[in-house]
Amino acid sequence: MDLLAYLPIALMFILGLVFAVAAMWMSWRIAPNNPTPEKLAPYECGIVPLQEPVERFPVKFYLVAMLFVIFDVEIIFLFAWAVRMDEFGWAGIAAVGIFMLLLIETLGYVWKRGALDWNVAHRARYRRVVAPDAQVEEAA
Amino acid sequence: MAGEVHNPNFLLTTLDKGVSWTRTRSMWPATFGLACCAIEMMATGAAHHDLARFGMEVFRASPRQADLMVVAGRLSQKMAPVLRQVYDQMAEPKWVISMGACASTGGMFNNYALVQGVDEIVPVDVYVPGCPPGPQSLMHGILTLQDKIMAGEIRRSTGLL
Amino acid sequence: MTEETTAQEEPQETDEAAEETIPRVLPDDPILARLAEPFPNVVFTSFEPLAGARQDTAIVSRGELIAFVEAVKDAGFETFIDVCSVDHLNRKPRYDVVINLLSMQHTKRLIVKVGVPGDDPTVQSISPIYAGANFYEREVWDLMGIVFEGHPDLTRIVLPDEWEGHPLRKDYSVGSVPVQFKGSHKSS
Amino acid sequence: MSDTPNNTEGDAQAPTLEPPTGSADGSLDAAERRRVHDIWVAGTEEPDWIANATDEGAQELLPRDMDPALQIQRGIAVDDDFVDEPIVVEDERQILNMGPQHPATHGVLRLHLELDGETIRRVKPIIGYLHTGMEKTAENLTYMQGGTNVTRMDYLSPLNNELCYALAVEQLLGVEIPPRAQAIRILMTELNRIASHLIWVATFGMDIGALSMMIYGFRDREAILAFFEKVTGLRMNHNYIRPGGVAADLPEGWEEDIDGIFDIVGSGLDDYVDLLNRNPIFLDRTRGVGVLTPEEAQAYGVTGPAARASGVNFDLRKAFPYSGIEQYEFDVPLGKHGDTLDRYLVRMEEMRQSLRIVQQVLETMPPGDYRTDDRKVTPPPRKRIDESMEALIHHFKLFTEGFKAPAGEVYQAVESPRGELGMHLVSKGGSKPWRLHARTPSFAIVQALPVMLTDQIVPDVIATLASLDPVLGDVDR
Repeated sequence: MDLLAYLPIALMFILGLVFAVAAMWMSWRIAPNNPTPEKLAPYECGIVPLQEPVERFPVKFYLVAMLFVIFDVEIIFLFAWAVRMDEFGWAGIAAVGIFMLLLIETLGYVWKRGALDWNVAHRARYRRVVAPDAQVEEAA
Repeated sequence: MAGEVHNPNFLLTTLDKGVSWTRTRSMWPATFGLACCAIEMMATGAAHHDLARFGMEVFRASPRQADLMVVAGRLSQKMAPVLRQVYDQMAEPKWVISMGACASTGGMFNNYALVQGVDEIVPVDVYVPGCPPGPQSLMHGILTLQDKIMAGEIRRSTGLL
Repeated sequence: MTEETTAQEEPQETDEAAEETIPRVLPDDPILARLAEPFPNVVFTSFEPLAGARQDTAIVSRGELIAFVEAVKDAGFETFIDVCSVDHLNRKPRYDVVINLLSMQHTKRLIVKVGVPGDDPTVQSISPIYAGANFYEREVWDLMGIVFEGHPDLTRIVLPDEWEGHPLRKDYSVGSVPVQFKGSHKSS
Repeated sequence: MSDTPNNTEGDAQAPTLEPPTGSADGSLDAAERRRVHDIWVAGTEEPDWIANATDEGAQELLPRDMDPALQIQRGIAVDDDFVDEPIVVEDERQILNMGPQHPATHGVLRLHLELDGETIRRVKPIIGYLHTGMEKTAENLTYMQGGTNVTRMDYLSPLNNELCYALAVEQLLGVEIPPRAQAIRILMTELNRIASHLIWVATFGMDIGALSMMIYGFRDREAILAFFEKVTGLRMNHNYIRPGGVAADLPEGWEEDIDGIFDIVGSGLDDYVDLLNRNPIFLDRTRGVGVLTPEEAQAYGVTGPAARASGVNFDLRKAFPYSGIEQYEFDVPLGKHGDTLDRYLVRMEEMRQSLRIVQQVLETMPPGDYRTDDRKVTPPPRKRIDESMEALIHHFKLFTEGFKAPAGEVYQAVESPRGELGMHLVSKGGSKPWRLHARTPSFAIVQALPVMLTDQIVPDVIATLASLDPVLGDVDR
């Protein structure tokens, strides 16, 4: 069993390890490191905050993050198809079409439910400039 | 760097010189523009005088990603704690250039409102004279700081390297 | 032309009790004339400089400031320009609060001056009439120490919160650090 | 006592400023959804539900249920800006600082934001981080030295400050300025307006995302600064316009330099128009953002391009002409909606008008003396000093003790690139001003920020602030 054939792989693995460890060790030894309390405090444009910032972030940020993950993963799946697109022919396109349709449908639902709406267009001042003639019933 | 070179193909240098060289050639300044000197600092950073030639490609806004703080302008009493806070939140190794007469000594405003010199608040490495110092003087200040870093030692070495 | 400005000087001493020595002359300008009728003891003076606008000044007593400013606003001075203060130190009403108003329709300017005594430096705030007076009155309070009654948020605006004293008063020193070289001015 | 300015030329559908109708007896529960935004009130203790608060105790945001009478007294009751139901969750509230050290606040302005997700519910501008005590310093400098102090207030247009100060002192002195000095003053201040607007275009573009605008703006401005350096000796803070005229005459060949500036700035302006005016991203970021109605502009004293973008037709160079500007014809650009896009269009047009004025000054530059020959006010020429004893005495007295101005109180205003810059000068006859108050335009703009920024999202705050172009040296003095 010629283990020798696997020598380059082992060497590459070791080299990678050595390089990683050396880089980390170099920066640990050379770079100065003194974590002062101010340095660990959150940065608020130079103002000293009295308490830690709030942990409860509005849910809208979480929604946008989730949507990004969904559509990003979708693109990754497309890669596999895109590489050999011509060999798959119409069957491939059909499969991907169905896959894409599902996701576009979720996008439509999410858009209609208002997850992507940062209520910019709901403002009276904005409406008056962007669509002055649209007769929207002003708040009483 | 290293003085005499026997063989032109070899470059002999010490670790100190090597690391200092890397530090000086890509110092990112933190924008601490206060008053008129900030306009001259922006003009130095813009296309005509171009600070990018000295490795200062971009002015980082947050102190976390900045190595050099250029205090450009007059420091008022109300701004002093903010300056100290931003300086503390910068990661080592960090340096300070006090740009302009007002930052260095309170300048022409010797009154109740200004801190008479930034060095009362933060340790300053290079003072750039002028009111406001032209782009050339600021660049001269930056080059002086780079020479200063090259001469200094990187860290008190504690025995085993 | 200079006696014109000096004439402007002495009415300030007597704005509290408008004596008869100054003849009750109605300003020639129609708008100001209409404005002046209902306010007998408001002294109108005007100063024609060489360059720039004719400067009409109305010296009002503290009591009727709000009524007068409202009348001025209805008379067409819809733009608020400025509130500032002057410390005359040893003049009888020590401070002067100077309100600067502008009428864009008639392109006219009016400066309303109120004498404020040194021992009780309070005056009515005009921010309910001109919303723009908020920051300006806070700055006058911060630097000069004149309290504006009815101001929604009279806190320091320009100086740090814990600052004592009001720097623009004449008896407040410049606070300059004595410079090292010989013969420099002492810290005045 | 409703605060309704009888303003005639505001367009019909802009709202007038009356307190909320449903609050005849002061209680606001009737119009629950029409919550009233105060601008700020402090001094009362902090309620527990605001998650956290930063320091500067006295200037905290007031709790929501403040006394309605104070709201009426506020004069400006900014109605809740949502047309239909607002998608805002009440309890996830956060207080953040767009603080003094921030890339997009154009200096050391601090905005104390109360955020609901991305929507800003309340804003409080906190200033004073660049307070230099200039008005106190002005009381210790003679009239000759005053220019150096005043020119550092609005550091983007130093020559306008000097012109305003010089005109105020000349009013007191009653001294006559030769026509050539007046023409040089107009030339320099209009070039300064273009340089200031070029910096504004640079930072405005960069804040909105067009990063290359920063490079173009500063590149074109260098041409004007080179001309300033040639004429006045300094790129900024020139102390060139002094009481009695200007410091030095224009150097030979200044006409060619001005033609050079025409080519660079003229072609630059055309490039910016092609780059930005029909760029969909730019239009989406600026249309309908940061709206200021004409009544609010007048009530807050906002003047200059910010007010003209809202349709307030008022320019000091037309209304109260100074230093001989009435002989040049130029027109005043006006906007309709008062949003960020209109402010951009107004300023770009203003740069073209300033170029027109500089062109006319170039053609009709009168010959003659560049400062008044009244030796009580301006120093005699250098070579005269060793010829005549009297010139030496004048020179000595002027530079040691300065000239004495008669007692009086003067207000002089000038149209600076940001609005009406006024100097209130009180003199008691000495050689130093008794009191100098500078009415600066940026102070009024910063004060009007809450009206424009409420209920906007955070990126719009940056676009609005960039379009208003506040200079913090102006604000804090």
